[in-house]
Amino acid sequence: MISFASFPVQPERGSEYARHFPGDEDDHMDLDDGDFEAGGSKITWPGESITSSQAYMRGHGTYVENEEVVASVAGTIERVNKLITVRAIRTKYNPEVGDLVVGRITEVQPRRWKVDANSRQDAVLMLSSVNLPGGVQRRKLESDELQMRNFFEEGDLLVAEVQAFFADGAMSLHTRSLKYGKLRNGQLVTIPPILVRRLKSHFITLPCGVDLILGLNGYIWVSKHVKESEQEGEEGFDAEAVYSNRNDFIDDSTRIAISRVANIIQVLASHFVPLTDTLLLEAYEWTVENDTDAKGLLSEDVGDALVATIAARA
Amino acid sequence: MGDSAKIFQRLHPRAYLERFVAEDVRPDGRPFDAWRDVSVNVGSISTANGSALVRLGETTIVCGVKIEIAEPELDAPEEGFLVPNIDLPALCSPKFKPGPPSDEAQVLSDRLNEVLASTISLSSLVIHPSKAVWVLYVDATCINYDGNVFDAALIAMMAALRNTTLPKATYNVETGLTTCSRTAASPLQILKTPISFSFGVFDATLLADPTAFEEPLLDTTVSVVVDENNNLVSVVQSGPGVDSGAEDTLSTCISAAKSRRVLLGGQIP
Amino acid sequence: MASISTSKAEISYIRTGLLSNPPLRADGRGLHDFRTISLETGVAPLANGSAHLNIGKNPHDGGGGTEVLAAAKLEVENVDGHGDGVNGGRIVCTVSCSPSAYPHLSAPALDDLQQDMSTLLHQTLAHPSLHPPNLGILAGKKSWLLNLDCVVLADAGNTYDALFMAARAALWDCKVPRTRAVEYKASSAAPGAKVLASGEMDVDVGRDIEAQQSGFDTRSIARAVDFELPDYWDEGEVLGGSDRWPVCVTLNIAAPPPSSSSTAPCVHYLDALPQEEAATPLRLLLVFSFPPSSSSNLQAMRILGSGELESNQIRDFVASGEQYGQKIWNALNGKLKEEDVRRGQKARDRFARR
Amino acid sequence: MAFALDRRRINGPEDSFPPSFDLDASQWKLGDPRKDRSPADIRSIFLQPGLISQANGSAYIETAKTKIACAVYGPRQSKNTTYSEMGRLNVEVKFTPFSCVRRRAPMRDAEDRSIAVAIHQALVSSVRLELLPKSTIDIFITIIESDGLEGCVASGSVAASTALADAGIELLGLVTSCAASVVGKEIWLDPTEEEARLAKGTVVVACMPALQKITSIWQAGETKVAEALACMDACQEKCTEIHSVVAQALLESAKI
Repeated sequence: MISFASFPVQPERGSEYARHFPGDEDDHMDLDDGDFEAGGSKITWPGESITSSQAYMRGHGTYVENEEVVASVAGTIERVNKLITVRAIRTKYNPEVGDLVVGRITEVQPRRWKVDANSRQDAVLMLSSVNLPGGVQRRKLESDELQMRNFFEEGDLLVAEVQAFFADGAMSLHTRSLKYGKLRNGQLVTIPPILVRRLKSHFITLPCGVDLILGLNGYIWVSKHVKESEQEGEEGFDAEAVYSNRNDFIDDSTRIAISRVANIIQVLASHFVPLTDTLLLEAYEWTVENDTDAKGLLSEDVGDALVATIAARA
Repeated sequence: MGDSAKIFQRLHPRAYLERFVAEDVRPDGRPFDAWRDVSVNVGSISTANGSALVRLGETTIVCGVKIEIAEPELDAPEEGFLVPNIDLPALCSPKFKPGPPSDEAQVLSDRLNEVLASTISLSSLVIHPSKAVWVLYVDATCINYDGNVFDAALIAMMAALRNTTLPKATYNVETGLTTCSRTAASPLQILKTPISFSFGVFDATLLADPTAFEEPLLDTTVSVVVDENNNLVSVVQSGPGVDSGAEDTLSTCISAAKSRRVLLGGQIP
Repeated sequence: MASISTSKAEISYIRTGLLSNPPLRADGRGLHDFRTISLETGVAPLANGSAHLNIGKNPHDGGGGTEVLAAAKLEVENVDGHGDGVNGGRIVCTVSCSPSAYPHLSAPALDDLQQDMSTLLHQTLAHPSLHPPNLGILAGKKSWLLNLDCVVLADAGNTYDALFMAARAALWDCKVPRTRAVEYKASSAAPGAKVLASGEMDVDVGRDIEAQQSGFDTRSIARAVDFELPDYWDEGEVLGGSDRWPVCVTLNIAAPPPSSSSTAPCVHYLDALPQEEAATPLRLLLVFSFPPSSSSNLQAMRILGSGELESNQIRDFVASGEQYGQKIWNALNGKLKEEDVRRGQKARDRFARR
Repeated sequence: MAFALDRRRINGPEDSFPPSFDLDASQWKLGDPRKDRSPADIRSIFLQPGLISQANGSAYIETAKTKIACAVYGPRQSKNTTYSEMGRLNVEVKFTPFSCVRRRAPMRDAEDRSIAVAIHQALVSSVRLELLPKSTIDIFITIIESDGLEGCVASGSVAASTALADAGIELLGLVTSCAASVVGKEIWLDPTEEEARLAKGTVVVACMPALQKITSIWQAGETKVAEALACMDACQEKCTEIHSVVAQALLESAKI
């Protein structure tokens, strides 16, 4: 019922903890071409000058200081022929148009909702960019503005697509397709956004009857699988289903599968393994083979074993 | 009062009062110069060294006196302290918010402090010169705010002070501590018992003892403080007087106050 | 604790999971399972006793979980005159929540939250029934003031259990410096004061005694009593009453929706995640201490959150709460003894290596 | 008691101390029977709803040495808070400086809040807040004279519930509250401050007798589990009696 562990033992301060300084190397590393292609990605820290700015062009995560390209984030250096960028390890989500994101409503304002999408600013969802009950083409009415909370209210989770950016850099979202809208029948897992790669489709269905929505902003919705036919078709669109807060009946096996998948994602994320649909499939099969239940995944050794096998196969 | 009358009172208070004044009567049925009745009972709070509950019509004030010991100021080694304060909590009226004292409470505290300064001789509060003196914390709390809080608070504070007893205290030179005896106690020496009478002027008519509804509509307020020998302690008038020619407003107020003081004298225990 | 924002769909998902048969929780744990708890004592060398505790830390990257630091610091207080010391010493508990643990709370709300936690901790641990015997120094003169300060660094649910366990660990680890009474016998002629107890040493008379008399009148210093620490290096004796510092069990109660048949029993579960706390606001806090000699004592009980219970439901919850409390007590004591051995070992290594 | 110079009040000397008296002879010894009351007796309650004219609802309660006035304002627009589907119940407690044996600084302190939280817990589930979105009900409680924290919490809850009913706010049921402390082997109901200090542990129970539901238990001190449950039952039973006193008081005030 209850178990105690001890904190990982910090390396004993004292003699053997000699901090290895790079000695008196010249102030910026001489990057020849070989360094990048060797696959061993270089890690840098803010303030370390990477190369002279004549030869290379400056990308994200760097700045130019007296003709030198200097890193401004701690992360891995990536070079695309003449462009140098530093990709940070842990950072807020940098949105791009067309990205699929999962967000939570924080505020209801006149004719729009503010959505927390794990980004620098709250995203904005305009009333005009939301499917209204009574068919997709219906024009926005006065009464819609008055009953905005019937559609989305504070705390609701939704999946949407980045439609455009405002002048101040805030995202403008839209849920103008039947795939998008309010989320139900499941639970949310949050992982660092850098681990979610751009995939063909961010809607994944696992064989065990679990649907996954990989938000590029690191919010992942794990829910019960909804069969294609049941999905609200074009003509079958009714507001009652799309904006209802009631979950459908979820049988126990699906619920167990959902918590198992959620724990898998948690374990993979804590090992900094980027998520792809194939990877998730393999991980799920591994847990089925070794019949580890969701709780087992929380323990350290089972988690490490899972990651080891996945890394070996990838 | 029917609902429509209440709505009319809320929407047009000034017109509402004018209608009444035209009929020589006030919304609560009193004639212009009538006072709400006063009830005072003392000593009801066991944790205070002296206490009083005063009801002036609906306005209810509870006042308690707590005594403590402190070192006197360097420049006044032979004088104790008298610290009056009034608190208008959010409980007594919707116009007050919880938190530090509102402006009205601060003004009332200052006015009360001025009047009370002359009522007790601070030198009678000495236990041991320049070492230990009594501190009288006179705290009044308004339970129900229905206008004319200054009059009610002054009565409450005076009644509480008259009800206060000081235990016999001896100052021990070595230890620097004062111990008080549980049995022997003596009442406070009160020099005088001032009572305040407030009036308000509304559309050139003089109203005595204004209620919470009438107060915001008054053009001028007059407060006359009279002691038991019918001497004036303080007179405050803010706003223009009524030039009705016959007699100046202030003098009418003073004579009304003096006659009322005689009637009221016996009521304070 | 303070509910994070959750959607109605998530709340109903969690509630149906809890109320279904067999009950299912979001992370697969059983109703009465705790997340792994990491505990370490003696983390703050400047404090007389300290502990660092985390519930539900992710074993791989070490992140997440409810993180609490507790430290006990002793100070000297004057009992005589106007000092607020009390004969036999006193304890003051305060909890402070770091804003990083509650980013969604405004400053006043954060103050209220940490004041509520401090009140519960103080009213329970500073109660006379738990007062340790060795917090007095000199009767009527000096006494110890034990400040137990806890900091909530991160809140992933179940904060009260974490606070009480960390507090118990810090008090278990607390050492009270040994003191020895010292008497001054000032001979009427000699101007300075001579120390009887520890040889010829011109000792500066305590500041507060001097303040009372003028500097010249030395005749009146007949008998001034003070104390000194005989040995600076020895950390002192263990704080008494270490077998009585209580542990807390938080029973989160998921009541079936009123519409359904009221016969469905209320489900109680332990060690709730923030989302679970938001889904089931009603909680019963039970604080038990299990002295070796007698049966268990109930040191505090609170109902938190909006909701009501019937007396027989409370009776069952208290009974099962007592059993969970016993398990937590035994597990925690085991870990504390382990920590003593480990730190004893580390101390010996440090001496051995030099 | 040193306090910062508050220019909004008349300030006395920098720090002043309460008088210390010579020793009090009469000490109650453990095992003696309870003074002037049998263990299961509670002090007689004087309850007067509707004494504050401008409040929506108010009540004044007096049990021997505990005197508490309570006013309810609202439901009214809740300012500067985010949208909330459920109404908010805001309880504020204030001690008058002369209410305790040792003078209390008029500044807000921790004890005010701990009593406010206890009373809020007792009442929050009895008020139908779901009918009042975006609005707040303010309950202001002024403790004129206090005879022990337990008494203040118990009487404060009863006064607040009566004031809510007096204000015509929809309630699931009236909340009444009673305290009990374990002294030696006996359970004394409605303890005074002195009796509570002698007790090993005290329990304050708030419940809705009409629905036989307990809304709050506030237990402090060291008691055996059986003792605590016995206190709970005794308190719940007494709450039913208090409930009839409250109902009677409300009916009378409605007649006038």
